[in-house]
Amino acid sequence: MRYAILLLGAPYSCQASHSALRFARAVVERGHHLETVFFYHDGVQNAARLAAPPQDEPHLVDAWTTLHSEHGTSLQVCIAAALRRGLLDAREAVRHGKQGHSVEPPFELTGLGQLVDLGLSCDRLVTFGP
Amino acid sequence: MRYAILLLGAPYSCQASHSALRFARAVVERGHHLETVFFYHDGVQNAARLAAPPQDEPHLVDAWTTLHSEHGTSLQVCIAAALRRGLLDAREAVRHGKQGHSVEPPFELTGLGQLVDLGLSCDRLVTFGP
Amino acid sequence: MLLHILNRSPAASRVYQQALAAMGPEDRLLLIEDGVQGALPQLVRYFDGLQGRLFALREDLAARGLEGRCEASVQVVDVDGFVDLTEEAERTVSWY
Amino acid sequence: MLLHILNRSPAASRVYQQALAAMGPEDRLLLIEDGVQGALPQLVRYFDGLQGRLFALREDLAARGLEGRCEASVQVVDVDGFVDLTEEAERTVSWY
Amino acid sequence: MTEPTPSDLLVILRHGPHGTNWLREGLDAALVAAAFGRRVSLLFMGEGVTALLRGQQAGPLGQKGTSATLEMLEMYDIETLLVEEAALERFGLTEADLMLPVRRLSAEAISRQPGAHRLVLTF
Amino acid sequence: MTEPTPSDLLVILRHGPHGTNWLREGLDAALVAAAFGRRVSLLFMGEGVTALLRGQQAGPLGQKGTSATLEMLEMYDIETLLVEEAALERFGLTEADLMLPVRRLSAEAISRQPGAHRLVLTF
Repeated sequence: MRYAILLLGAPYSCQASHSALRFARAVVERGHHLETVFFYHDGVQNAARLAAPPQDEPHLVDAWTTLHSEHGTSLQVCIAAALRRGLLDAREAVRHGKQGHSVEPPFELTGLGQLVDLGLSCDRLVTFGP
Repeated sequence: MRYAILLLGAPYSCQASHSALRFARAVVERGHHLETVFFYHDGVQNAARLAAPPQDEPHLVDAWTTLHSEHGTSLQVCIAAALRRGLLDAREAVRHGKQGHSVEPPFELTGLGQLVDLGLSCDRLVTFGP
Repeated sequence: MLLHILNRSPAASRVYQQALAAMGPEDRLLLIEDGVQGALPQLVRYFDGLQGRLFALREDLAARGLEGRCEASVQVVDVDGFVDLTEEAERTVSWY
Repeated sequence: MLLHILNRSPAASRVYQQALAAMGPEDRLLLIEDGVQGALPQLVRYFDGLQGRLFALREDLAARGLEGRCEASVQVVDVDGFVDLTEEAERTVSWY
Repeated sequence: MTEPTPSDLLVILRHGPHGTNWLREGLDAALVAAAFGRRVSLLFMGEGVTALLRGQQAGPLGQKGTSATLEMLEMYDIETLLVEEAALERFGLTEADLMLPVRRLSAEAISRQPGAHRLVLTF
Repeated sequence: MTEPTPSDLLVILRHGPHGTNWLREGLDAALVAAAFGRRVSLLFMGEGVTALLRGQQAGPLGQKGTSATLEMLEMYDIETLLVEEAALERFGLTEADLMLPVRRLSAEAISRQPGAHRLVLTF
């Protein structure tokens, strides 16, 4: 089946990111195709490239990147939710006159329309909230 | 009286930052001294220098900076809570081998001990949670 | 006398029970943010026993279209009144 | 048949009421994260009427020291069982 | 009672205005879906019913709130506004208190909604 | 009942382990205060009582949890662990289920705690 995940919680504030990652790994191990993880609301914080969690805690930003490289899952971040929370890629930083950026590939800033398409085109969309 | 504020909520996710800012302004207008706003838990997101909210919304990061420059209120951010959430100043970025930074003065990364001292030394500590 | 501050609606969260449990007999309770829903006649019963010690923040009522809907027993204060309440109380305790 | 997913404890949040209100007569409910507290014998009564349709996630029970404490009527599944449940349901609805 | 044609998307709104960003971000999802030609229903549950109250204002720092967005729903052809009847009662509200016409749903009718839509998003 | 000497700081813990970061960040505040020589009391309310359950484990991705931190409390001279009696009952727990010795507080005793400390932090 074609799966997608919607993640609405910030890492290191609530368990939603851990739950989503654990579910994501179980889905791909089962042989399903996990097309996309879509990050919305505080979930956009999962794309924060500067996150420096304690070394004895799972590094969630890196874990999403690994999921992408091993299984081709796209990591889509709602651009409107990201901008207001200080998450900009290099291109948006230029557009908003900011020095430096806080999001980088494989995370992609994208519109909310992608979430709706994803939800309607995949067989299963599973949401993890805070 | 000497006041301090503890802010635990992220801007643009809940009203806590708005409430804290509104209260802060009322406190200084009354002639009290607002010594410090301490940012902890998701409140550390108030220091995100890259935040680019819609232009018709209050810009909270800028508003805190204005409060600091007009009233000398120090803006202290719990360093442990900030690091795991991707909020690093230039010095911490170097220490953690990251390119770029997401926090800059007048926000200062500091230890949690400051919060306890503040709470015990000020006349009033008012907490705004998410 | 302490000032307790509650920002969640009793219709949505059980945290109001914790605030009530921790309040001393002279303590006051200020409803802010979504907490101001507790000033509605149908919800104010959750705060029985606080007569004269229950406050709600005017600006948060107004933003939500609730200003004219409060139970009369709830004392409506603006943000300056909020500062007053913190001055008068020995300390504040927030419930969220 | 839909799978509803609840991650909050009925002891702390009223959101379980919304999940229950939105469930059809064949729908299933999976408790995850802090929601697994609802599998405790003293809290499971909030889910009366879901006999045979109430599940709890083993890993979240175990992390909280609750694995041996569940009411027997709650079906405990691991994360692979969670995937099974999503396969079997037409779609999922999350409550948080 | 005749049911309207099922929509593609059910957006469940469970939060009031101003206190959190959930209502705004939920409405944004609904508007985007409608702009892309999807049929969208909104279901206001619990505290979410207060989103529909008349007389809302900007926040004290100039925060926009969400009532202007609600007024645009019709322009986006979002006309199915479902409201949890029990929640209206809990808050002591009647339809006259609301800024838009709504369809009141009994508990039983609510339990049929998630199954009647291809996609359900809860905010 | 004799009351112990009032502490400087009351930290109220209202969340269980793993689900959110509140418990960890609340305990961190307590430990820092104690390390700086402050007298600290912890009050476990509501869901917070589950923080004390025996037999907790790391999360499935290796998340540490908070039980190891609780075991360090004594080393930091944090010995006043207050627990809401009503919450224990709500969860069906007895003191034998808890990893540390605690003092059970009635509703009336809880209502005296915030006034008996110079600073109260709720997490």
